[in-house]
This record gives sequence, C-alpha cells and structure tokens, in this order.
Amino acid sequence: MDQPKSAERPVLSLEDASKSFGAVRALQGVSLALFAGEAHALAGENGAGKSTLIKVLAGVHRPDAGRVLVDGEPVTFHGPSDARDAGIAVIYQEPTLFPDLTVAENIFMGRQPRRSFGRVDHRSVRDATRALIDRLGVDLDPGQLCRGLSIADQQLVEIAKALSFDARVLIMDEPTAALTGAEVARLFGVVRTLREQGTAVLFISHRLEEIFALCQRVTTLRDGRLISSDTVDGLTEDDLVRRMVGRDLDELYPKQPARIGDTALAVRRLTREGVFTDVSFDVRRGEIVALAGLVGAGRSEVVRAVFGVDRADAGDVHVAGNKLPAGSPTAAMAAGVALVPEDRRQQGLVMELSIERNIGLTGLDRLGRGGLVRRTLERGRAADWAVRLQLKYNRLSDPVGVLSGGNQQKVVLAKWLATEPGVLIVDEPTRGIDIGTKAEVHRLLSSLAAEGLAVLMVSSDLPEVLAMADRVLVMHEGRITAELPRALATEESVMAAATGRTAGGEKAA
Amino acid sequence: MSTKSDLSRFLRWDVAVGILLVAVFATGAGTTEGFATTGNLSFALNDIAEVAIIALPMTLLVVAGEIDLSVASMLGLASAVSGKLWESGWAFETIVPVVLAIGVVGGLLNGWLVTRVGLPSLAVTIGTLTLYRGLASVALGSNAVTDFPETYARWTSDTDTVLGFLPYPFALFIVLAAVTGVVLHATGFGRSLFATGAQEEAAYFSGIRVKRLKLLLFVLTGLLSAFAGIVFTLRYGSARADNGQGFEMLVIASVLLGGVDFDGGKGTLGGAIAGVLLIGLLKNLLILNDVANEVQVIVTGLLLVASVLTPRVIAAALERRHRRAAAAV
Amino acid sequence: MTATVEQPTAPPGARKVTARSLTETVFRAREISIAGCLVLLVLGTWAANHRFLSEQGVKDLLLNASILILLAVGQSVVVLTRNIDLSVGSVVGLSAFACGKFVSGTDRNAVLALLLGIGVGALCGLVSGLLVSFGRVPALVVTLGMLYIIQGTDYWWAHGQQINAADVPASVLDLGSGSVLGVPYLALIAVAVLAAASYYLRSYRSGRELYAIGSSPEAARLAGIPIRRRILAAYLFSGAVAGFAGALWLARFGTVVADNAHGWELTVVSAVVVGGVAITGGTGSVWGAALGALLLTTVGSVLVVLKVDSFWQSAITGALLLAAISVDRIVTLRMTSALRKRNARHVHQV
Amino acid sequence: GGTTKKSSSDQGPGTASTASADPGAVLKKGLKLAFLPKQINNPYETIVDNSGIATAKEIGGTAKEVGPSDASASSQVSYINTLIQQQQDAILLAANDPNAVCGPLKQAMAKGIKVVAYDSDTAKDCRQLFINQASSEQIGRSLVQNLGKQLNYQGKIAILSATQNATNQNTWIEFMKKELALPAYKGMTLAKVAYGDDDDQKSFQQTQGLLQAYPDLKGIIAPTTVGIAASARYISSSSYKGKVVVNGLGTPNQMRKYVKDGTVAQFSLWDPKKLGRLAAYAASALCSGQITGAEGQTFKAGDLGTFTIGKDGEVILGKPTVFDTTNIDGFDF
Ligand SMILES: Nc1ncnc2c1ncn2[C@@H]1O[C@H](COP(=O)(O)OP(=O)(O)OP(=O)(O)O)[C@@H](O)[C@H]1O
Ligand SMILES: Nc1ncnc2c1ncn2[C@@H]1O[C@H](COP(=O)(O)OP(=O)(O)OP(=O)(O)O)[C@@H](O)[C@H]1O
Ligand SMILES: [Mg+2]
Ligand SMILES: [Mg+2]
Repeated sequence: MDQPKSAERPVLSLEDASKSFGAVRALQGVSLALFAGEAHALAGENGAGKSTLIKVLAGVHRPDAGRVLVDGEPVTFHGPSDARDAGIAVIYQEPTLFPDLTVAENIFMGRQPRRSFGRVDHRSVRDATRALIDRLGVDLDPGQLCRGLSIADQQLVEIAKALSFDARVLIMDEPTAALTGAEVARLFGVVRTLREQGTAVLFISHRLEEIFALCQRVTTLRDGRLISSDTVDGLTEDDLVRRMVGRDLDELYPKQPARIGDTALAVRRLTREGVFTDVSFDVRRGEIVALAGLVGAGRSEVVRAVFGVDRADAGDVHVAGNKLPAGSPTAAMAAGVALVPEDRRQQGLVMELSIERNIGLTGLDRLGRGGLVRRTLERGRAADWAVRLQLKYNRLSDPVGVLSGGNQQKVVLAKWLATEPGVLIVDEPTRGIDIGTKAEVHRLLSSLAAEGLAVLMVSSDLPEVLAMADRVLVMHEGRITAELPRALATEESVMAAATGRTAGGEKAA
Repeated sequence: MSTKSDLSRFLRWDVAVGILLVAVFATGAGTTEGFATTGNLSFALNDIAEVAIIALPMTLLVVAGEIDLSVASMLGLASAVSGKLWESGWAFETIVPVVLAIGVVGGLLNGWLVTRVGLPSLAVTIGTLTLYRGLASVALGSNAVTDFPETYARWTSDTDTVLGFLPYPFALFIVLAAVTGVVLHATGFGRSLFATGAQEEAAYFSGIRVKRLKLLLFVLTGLLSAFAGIVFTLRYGSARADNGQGFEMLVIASVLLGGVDFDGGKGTLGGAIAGVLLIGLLKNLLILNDVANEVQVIVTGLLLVASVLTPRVIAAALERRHRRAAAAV
Repeated sequence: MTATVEQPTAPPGARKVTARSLTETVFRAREISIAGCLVLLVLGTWAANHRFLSEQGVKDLLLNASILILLAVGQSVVVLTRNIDLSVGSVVGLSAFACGKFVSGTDRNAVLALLLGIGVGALCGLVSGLLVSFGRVPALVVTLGMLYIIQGTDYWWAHGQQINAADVPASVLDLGSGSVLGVPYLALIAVAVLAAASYYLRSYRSGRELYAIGSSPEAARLAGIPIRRRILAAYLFSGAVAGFAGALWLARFGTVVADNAHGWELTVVSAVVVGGVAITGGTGSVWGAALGALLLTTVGSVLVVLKVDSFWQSAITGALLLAAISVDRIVTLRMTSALRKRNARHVHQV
Repeated sequence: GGTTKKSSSDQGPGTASTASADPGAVLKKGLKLAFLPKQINNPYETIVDNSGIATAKEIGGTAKEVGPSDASASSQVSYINTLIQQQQDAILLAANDPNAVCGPLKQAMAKGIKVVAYDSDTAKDCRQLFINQASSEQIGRSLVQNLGKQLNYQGKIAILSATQNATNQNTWIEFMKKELALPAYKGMTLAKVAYGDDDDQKSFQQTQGLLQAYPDLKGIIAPTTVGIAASARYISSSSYKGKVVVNGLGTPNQMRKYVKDGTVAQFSLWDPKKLGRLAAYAASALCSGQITGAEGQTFKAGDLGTFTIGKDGEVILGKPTVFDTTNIDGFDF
C-alpha cells in the first residue's frame, strides 16, 4: 500500500464493461484495475453487479461491450478455462463442488499432477491437498467426499482450490459469508502472504470491517454502475456505506427491547448420534436466542432436527407446550415453526421456479379454497413481501435463480415470514445480504420479536450475535457449552466457549 | 440455466406441439381420403385411449421427477387377472374392483421401493416391469380368455360412441384429463409436484411431504394402468399376459414429445396430451397412406429429436441476435 | 509473515478420518455385495445341479454375459456423465445386420467385420453425442429418438431379410464360439475392454473429468472442463462399443435378423444400475456395471437350469432384480448409520 | 355372472354359406389385396407375402404387405382399420391373437371386404377362409413321429416353442402331447416346454438351459423356424453335438449348415411360397364370387391345382416336406 500504484501496469483490468440479462442491466460501463500486490475490495448492495463483474473477469460471462485486459493486452475469454490459463483464480459466491468426488480431487480436477504415460498421480494429489489444508489450518480430510460438507467447509475447499493455482490474480466473491472469525483470520493471513508475494486480490464482502482489515483499495458499484474507486486509507465505514447505498444508514443493529413472554420453544435432551448430544434449551416469546459456535459445531444440525428435517435419535421438541412428532417438518410448520435454512440454493429455494411460486410454497393451503390456488393471492403474497424486504427483481414470474445471491436470501426470508410463524428459526439469516438490507432484516426480526415472536438465530457473524441476541447459546463439538445472557455475552466469552476453553462448559473431547 | 429460462419466455414447445397437431390434422383431412371420417377418427382416438389414460399420471410423475416403466406390465397383469377371474366364473362387477386393487398394490410396491428404500425409480420400475409381466404370465399362462360379454365390451368399442364420434374410453379420458389438468396447474398439490421435481430437498424443507406425494403418484399410476388394462382387455376382447407389451416406451415418448422435462419440475399437461394425440394421429395418417412401418418408426424418432432440438436452435438464434443488438448499442 | 495464526482448536483428524473410511467402505460395499450375490447364486445352483459348473456350463455363462458386459461398460461411461444412451439396443441390431450383410456369402476377414461394426456404432454414437453435447438437449429424449431412428433404418434395410449362419465365414463364427484354455474369446475381449475402461477412468485426467461432469455439470463448467468434448467422447465410446458388440453378436449367433437386441436398452440400463452406477451420474465403476451384467445373465441361466416353470421365470427374474438393488441399498443405509453412531462414541470417549 | 357366451356369432357375416357361390365365375381383374403378416420383418412371413403379392399380380390384381414391426395383436388392429378405410377387396392376415383382431375383421366383412387368414388362424367367425399350411394335427403328430423314429422311441425330450401365446404353436403342441400319449411312446417323456419368444438369442439361451437342467435329454422339437435354428446353432458348437437330436420346423437356408455338419438329421416345413400363392388365389376366388367359404366348395389355384374348402372354412395346403441331406440342396428359401 506504500508503493505508488498508478505508475504500474495493472495485471488485470476491465474497461468500460457492460452486461445485461434480458431487461436487467447488471453492469453498465464499469472499469476496474487490479495491481500486483494490492488487495482490492468490491462493495455494493445486493444485485449491484459485483458477482456479474467477477464472472466477466473469470470468463463465465462474455461482456456485451467493453474489454478485459491482461497485462494491458486486450483478451477474449471463451470460458473459465481461458481465464484460468491467464493466471486468474476465482472463488465464486456459491460453492460449486463435485459432491461425489473427494476434497483432493475437487481441488485438482483437470490439473492433477501426472506421472508416466500421462497417468494421474493420486498420491501427490493427496499430499498437495494435505499441504493446502494445513496452510489454511482447517480440519478436512483430503480423501473425504464433498457430499454432506457444510456450506462453510465447502467454502473452505473452494478457498483451498483457489490457493492451489498459485495464481497472479485471486478473485474471491464473499468467501467469508459462511465463516466464523477464526477461519476468517486464517484466510486473511494466507491472503496477506500471497499479496505480499505479489498476487493481485479482488475481494467481495458485505462485512465492512473485513474490507478495512484486508484491502488497500475499494471500488463501489450501485445498480450496475461504477460509483467510485478509492484507497481505503482515510475512508470511514460511513463513507463507504453512503457510496453503496446512496444515503446514510440508520443503526445497523436496531435492537428493540421486547417483553419476554412464555416459553414458545422447548428443546429437551435432543440427540442425534455422531452429530450433537444432549441439547436442551428454551426460547421464549419475544426473545431472540442466538446459537453460536465454530463452523462444524453442529448448530445447523440442531435446528434442522428441531424443525424435523432430520430425525433426532433421542429427545423432544415442544412448541407452546405441545410435543412435536419427530421428523416431520409439516407438523412443525403446522405448530407455527419456520426454518430459514443455511443452504439457500439446495434447501431454501427451488431455483427453477419463479419468485412468486417460491414464496407461495409455504402457504399452499392458504392461497385459495378447496386445494385450488388463486394466482392473485399468490402474487399478492409475493409482492407484499418483496416490498417489505426491498427485493430487487425484474418480474415476480422470473425464476429465483436469476436473482443476485443476497436477493435470493431475501426470498427465503420472505417465504418463511409469510407463514406468520410463532417460532422463527433462522440459520445464517443475513448470509450474503448487504449492509443496508441487513439492517432492515435486523429491524424486522427485532420488531417481530417485539410483537411476541420467538426467534432462534444461528449466525457466524459474531457482531450480529452479540448485538441482536437476548441470550447466546454456544456450541462446541455437538454440545452446548455455555449459555450467556446478553449482558455477559462478549466476543471473548463466546469464543472461549466455542473453542471449548470455557470453565463452565464441560469439555467434549 | 440462464438460457433455459430465456427460452421458456420465447417459445413454449407444448404450444408448438399443439400447432403441429393441428397441422397434421389439417394435412390429413386435405390430402387423405378416409382420414377425417367419423369412423376413422373414432377408431384412431379409441386406439390411443389406453396410452392416453396412462400418460396422465405419468405426466404428474415425471413432473415430480420420477418415472414408471412398469405401466405396460401392469396393464398386462390387469388383463391377465381379469381373464383368469372371468374364466373361473367371477362376476365382472367384482373383477373390476379386484383388478384396480391390484393396480394400487403394484403402485404401492413401486412407490415404497422408491420412497422408503430410496432406490432410483428407473431401476425399480425396470425391475417391476419384469416382475409384473411375469406375474401376468403366471396368472394366465399361455391361455387367452376371450368370451367377454357384449354388454361390457360395447363400452370400449369405437362404434358405440358419445356424441356420435367419441368412444367411451376416450370420453372418459377427456374427463380424467380435465381433472388432472386442474390438479397439476391450479392446485397446491400441483405446485408441490413442480417444486418436488425441480428441487426435492428445497420442497422438503418447505414442509411438502415429498415421499408421501410420490407414493401417491405411483399408486395413481398403478391404478390407472390397471384400469387401462381392463379397457384394453374389453376393447380387444382378449385377455392375455402379453397385452400392451412395449407400451411404456410409447407413453414415455408421447409425454417427452409434449415437452415434459424428464429432469422434473417442468412441463404442462396440455403438452403431454398433444404429444399423445400427435403420435396417435400421425401413425394413423401414415398407415392410411401406406407408409411403411419402418418409416413411421423413423418419423417418431425424428419428432422426438426435433422436439428438444428446435426450441434450442431457436433460442440460440435469438440469443445471437440479442448479443449482436447489445453489442451494437 | 502473518503465518503466525493461532492453531486450529478443533481436535484435528478425529471426525474427518472416520468419515473417510466410512465413505470408502460404503463405496466398496456396492461391488462386494453384488459379487457376493453372484457367488451365492452360482454355488447354490451348482449344489442343485453340478453340470452348471461343468466346462460347458461355465463357458456358456461367460459367453452369455460377454456382450451384455460390453454394452454395460459403454453405457456406464455415459451414465457417469449424468446422461443415458437408450439407443444401444438398436445400434447393436444395426451393426450386427451391417456386418452380416458385409460378410454374408464371402470369406472376408473377421477383423474387417469387427472394424465395420465399430465404425457403424461410432457413427451412431457420434450423432447422439453431437446432439446431446452440442445441441445441449436432454439425453433421454435424444437417445430415445435415436433408438427409433436407428431401429427404423435397420428395419428398412433388413426388411425381412435374414443372414444365416451358413453364409457367415468360418473365421467370424470361430470368433464367437472359439476359446483359449477353455476361456471363450468373447469373454477375453469383454474383460479386456472392461479393464482398459476401468484403468482409463481411474488414472487419466479426462477419465476423472467424466466423473466430475456427472457429479456437477455446473462445477465442471466453472472448473474449465471441456464438457461437450468429454460427453461427445463418452457417447462415441458407448456407440463404438455397442457397434463392436453388434459385430460380436453376429459372430456368436451367426443368424441375424432386423430386430436383434430389440429392447436391450432397458436390460443394459438395469445391469448398470444393479452394478451400482448412479443413474444421476458421478459415482460407480465399470466393474460394478460388469458384475451387474453378469448377475443378470446368470439369473437367466440359473432359472432354466433349476427347472423353474417357464411361466414363473420372468416374475422371479424381476423379483431377484428388485431384491438385489434393495438389499444393497438397505445394507448401505444400515452400515452408514451404524458407523455414524460408532464414530460418535469414539469421538466422545477420546 | 360368468356365463360364457360367444360374442354375437349370429350377427357377423361369418361363414357366408347363405350367399350362393358361382363356381364358374372368372377371377376379377384389378382386385386389391392386402397382406397383414404377424410382423413385417419376420423373414418367413416375408417369403409368404412376397409370393402372394407376385401371385396377385399374375392374376391381374394388386397386392401389398403392411404391418407392424412387433408381433402384437393390438398393432395389427390399427392396420385392419386403415385397410377398411382404404376399401381393400380382401385382407389376408396371419393373426397374432385369434380374438383380438375379431372386432375390426367383422367390421371389414360387414363392409364387404373378404377376410382370409393364413399361417395363424383367427376365431372362425371372423374370417371367411383359413389357409392352413398343413393340418395342425398332422404337423403336431408328424413332428413327434419323426423324432420318435430318430430316438428309437426312448428318452426324455423337450419342446422349444415361440411365445407362450402363439396360437399355431400351441395347437401343434396340443397334438404333440396327444401323440406322445399313445402307447408307442411310453419310453419317451416330455420333460418341458420352453419358450424362446421367437427371439434368436433367447431361444439360444433356453436351449442351453434345457441341456443343463436335463442332462439326459435326448431330443428337442422346435416347431418354430427361429427356435430350431437357434437350437441347432447352440448344439453345433457345444459338447452336446451328436448326443442330442433336434427336429422341428425350419427353413432350408437357415438349417443348411447344421444339416451339412451333422447337427441336425432332418426337419420339416411346407413351402412358404406356395402358402402365399394359395392364399392369394383363395382371396381372389372369394372376391370373384367363385366361393363363399362354405364347406365343400372348390376353387382352382393356378399351378397348385384345385383345393376343397374343409370344415370351418379351412383350406389345407398339403403335407409338410421333410428336409434332410438328400434333398436340402434342392430348395432355396
Ligand atoms: N444469469 C442471470 N440472468 C438474469 N439476471 C441475472 C443473472 N445473473 C445476474 N442477474 C441479475 O443481475 C443483477 C446483478 O447481479 P449480481 O449477482 O452481479 O449481484 P451482486 O452484486 O453479486 O449481489 P449480491 O451481493 O447479492 O451477491 C441482479 O439484478 C441479478 O438479478
Ligand atoms: N462432533 C462431531 N463429530 C462428527 N461430525 C461432526 C461433529 N460436529 C459436526 N460434525 C459434522 O460437521 C459438519 C458441519 O456441521 P454443521 O453444519 O452443523 O456446523 P455448523 O455449526 O452449523 O456450522 P456452519 O453452519 O457454520 O457450517 C456436518 O457434516 C456435521 O455432521
Ligand atoms: Mg453476488
Ligand atoms: Mg451451519
């Protein structure tokens, strides 16, 4: 950040690029330059065009106008492999792994080290993977299949893959959205090393503190247009927010005090062998309870079992005093429970169906009479929530799959909020959601709680947990190791319990 | 994925099949003597009644992302059992419910293996295709039972008709089709089918009882296949174990031709029905013109290939134009 | 350097290593369980009728399975990429007839006939492959269409003609019935193709890429895998193998009519599925598929040898088929959940 | 319920013995005949039909062959319907199912179209004539007699048939069983009837299974051209060659190799060309009013001579020819 960059030639740059999808103009005349040894952040609201820009650089999309330059020379990428050959490594927003292949094969697919006669050298593939994983300091086995990995673990595999390229340009589209502080710290360590060795980095995140921690320069997009490109030095978070949103933002964590009522959700000795053990807790009306922990602690598994998507081996779930039958999401829904799952692309949404159909899916019996569905009611329900969550879309009849990541997340929220639940379980509710909307979601959760909703929130975003929760439950290796009231929940106390160092919680292993 | 969704906006294949159907009909009426006569059309419609009836639940099943290859065997089993029972002196009024119950049980077995044991439906129903056909030959051996009473047989003939040209089986099909169409396209159940076919996990997370729904569809398919077996038996006046052999491919080809996507989650019932009618009428027209059987086979194949290729080619052309237009701006 | 990040806090290894051995065991189980079924079936039948494993009996078993094994190997390569080739039955028919026409009444060399068969098959595979990969249209529809087109062409050409064994040169017929050290040529050929395909799929980048494509086409695209070329190659292979099988069909049976191998596509697909190749692509092995094919043909022979009533044969075959896939599946499920629970105890005791 | 009844045998034209025949009438020119075989790409049927078509042309009419590519009754029905629409003069068919084709055939007869069954019969009231290649009884019994002689009336035998539902095969098998019940055959037992579905490969595998299941099997009768060829081929390349006798119905071209290499000593068949020829003559005679299908009427079938209609409208071509090394080279079909 101390060398003068302007004199140098950018390693990779985009000039005046435009890209539209049908009527949606995702990018309009955007330019961007990446320099060796510089980490460059890309900021903007959901649907601003960040991922589209990255896909243009990665050769996934061909720009309608404008050009991509490598070392100052214009190039045409005919596909992702061209970009890869030019030394560009990309981590996409949504992990796209081969579920049936091992971690090692995922990382080296198509570029495995070879031995005689062009045969794949399986041993060096595994060894190289081991080394990469150790570098990231995570706990993954190279020979493990990717099917069943949590979103966070998948993201880590993607990161390892990108690192394995030894690329000149490293592009990362929200790599940290699913990660907790520890993994993020690790990742940043590795990225800094790379940058110091001369790699150009392009980084996207909706967590502003990460941008300030890692990057030297930040470019802001709004509605597909370039707003500004500044050095991070001397920029404040408020400046950045104003550039992104076009206005000042109110409070990010508008926590309203709520009157805590009776127990809405009671979980008793819930166990799913090999995943989590003896989990008990209550969530009361009006209360926001956060479930914190490291990646892989089993938080998602617990809420899935509570909702009945997974069948617990032992233990009960009570909603408003009534025991839920095990393993039945339908029954849980009928009892007023809603679950916003962590993997929106697999579990949250039917990507091929339209926005309105997705939102309608949770209320099919309420959209008409005698089993029939009335289109007007269906559309009304969707339009209502699209406005409330500031959804950015073209038409309600568009498939959800074409929405930007954050907007997809909003549709998942809409789909569940529309059921007017008594107990709302949200797993990473703001994953990939921009800062403006995040505040909106927080306000919504908070006001719903104030109206008497019980909220159980799983989040890897520690500031979010600390600011929003009335109570924090911390999990470590499948057990609840601490229960911290709002007053006692601090970064230190939560992390201590999450890593199993707490005095209060018993150590699992 | 993006191109697929663009495509659905630009052109719907099911509509195209409908247009093609009308075109075939008009060509036939204009060029071929004896095609557009009541006698011939009644016959042609009656001739596809069983396939059409089975195509209805098959469409639902395919939309939900599954497939049933055992339908023709179930038809054969139903036929053989009705023959066997009739031969041993049962009343026809008792035979029908018994045979329909067999259809339900067969569907339950398919559905159970797919939803509870978790096997792929293609594999399961290839197995039951063999099993049900085998049971049919166990039931009736090499006999053929033929002496069905005229009182029942007339319900399936193409000379005793509704409105002067609609044979009863086809009239019944129209009623069933109307019901199925409403269920698929206007009810919550139908919405659930699309969601399940497109993304089962997400549907399950939305509280849809994915397994129960699929089980129900398999049962429905079994039931209607058995029913088609009864119609077939009466229509030909012959109960045999090998009745309807190979019909599964015909049903599937028709549904595919109608633009129902075998990956699940896409398609319309209208398209499927247009597909059935197109294959049926085209065959009738080709035979009337003495076109050799092998050419009919080739035409069916070409139609299938065209059914998926044409929309793609058009979409690609549109995209190229769009790209050029965008670049020119 | 910033590499001084804090040590990972989770106990390293514990959960992941067990997870790995678990998946591996389950993976292996597929082939082992089919092989187990097969051994039981053969031994049981042998106990009832010793002739079943006489030299002639074994030779017949191998001969019967060879062609289906070849087709299953070709099909599994396509199925691995999350596609399907329903046209194989008609390709075999067309190729057998073409080869029959070619050698009939001449003394042309068997090798030429084989090459012709491979050529005819590869051509059919090329068309299907081009349509599926470059036309980007659903494989099921296209190959069902191709089934009809090829079948129609075959009917149109053959139309009631028949190639008789008397017209086929001895060199061709020898290929179908001859053997070395009691092992029929056909079986040797099938095993050679099988081993080569298996080695290729395991040890070459492009082979691994076939698995990758089947596992997630989207990820494969982003990984820069030349998907279209690979899928085209898979179809070419499947077509060529089917064409080859057609030539061998002529050698084995001597008599060829229009509708040879009619309806075999479903048999081949069921062999592949019984053998544990996922119809949704990405997992399975050609060995499994070959074992599946062997199992299917063996069941056919066993029923006749055990004097099962003709009317029952098809019912029993169907029931056994269902039993084979269900048992395999149930064992896998049980094992997975048992291992999950056992692992849990380990982890918590450490 | 369950009272068996024949479907309205009175209303169909049936054996039109009421209409009067004019034995002296000349054969009409320009008759349109349509052959509807069991399956169009069955080589045997092709021979029959081609000969029939050629004959029709000789007589001054036209003929065509139409039909399905699968041997199923339901697909034959579609063709019958269109033949009615096309107003053919006569439909000649080899029925896949004697009853399933009845309805449309009766419609055809009601419209004045003559119906002649050949090779495989329909129900009696659904056609005017049945041209039988040989009397079913004779075929069934003679196959057993021939094999009996070859085996010295000793040992286990099996039958390898076509599909389980093939009408003609099943009739023959009935007569074979009756013949076997005679005292002369007390040394012979019928171990099993197997079905090869007229599929070459399946028949092949069935033969192989039979031989393993019954190690002491001495003979196989395959009353189907596909079956006998497959059987002979398996035996010729196996260790059973020379130990098991194969007999049945086959075409000389298919069987030549096995007769020459000693696998098969003899087999039988009628001349399929003559069958087609006779069918064409019979249909023309019907259309021209020479005959109506009543028992006892006679008609001339060109060089084949004069034929008399037997009971139930059946016309018999003659005795099957027995082929062996001595005569096989004199035939080419
Ligand atoms: N394949 C596509 N087809 C149609 N529209 C698309 C497609 N991909 C993106 N879009 C649209 O382009 C716009 C920009 O999307 P993009 O994914 O680039 O946003 P983003 O800045 O990455 O947002 P987020 O922060 O939510 O990830 C959105 O309006 C989106 O709906
Ligand atoms: N104690 C454990 N022993 C074995 N496997 C475990 C254990 N804890 C978690 N896992 C596995 O690790 C994976 C990740 O778990 P999970 O998704 O529940 O984590 P999480 O706390 O929700 O974290 P995140 O959602 O941030 O990924 C799952 O596949 C789970 O089965
Ligand atoms: Mg994005
Ligand atoms: Mg989680």
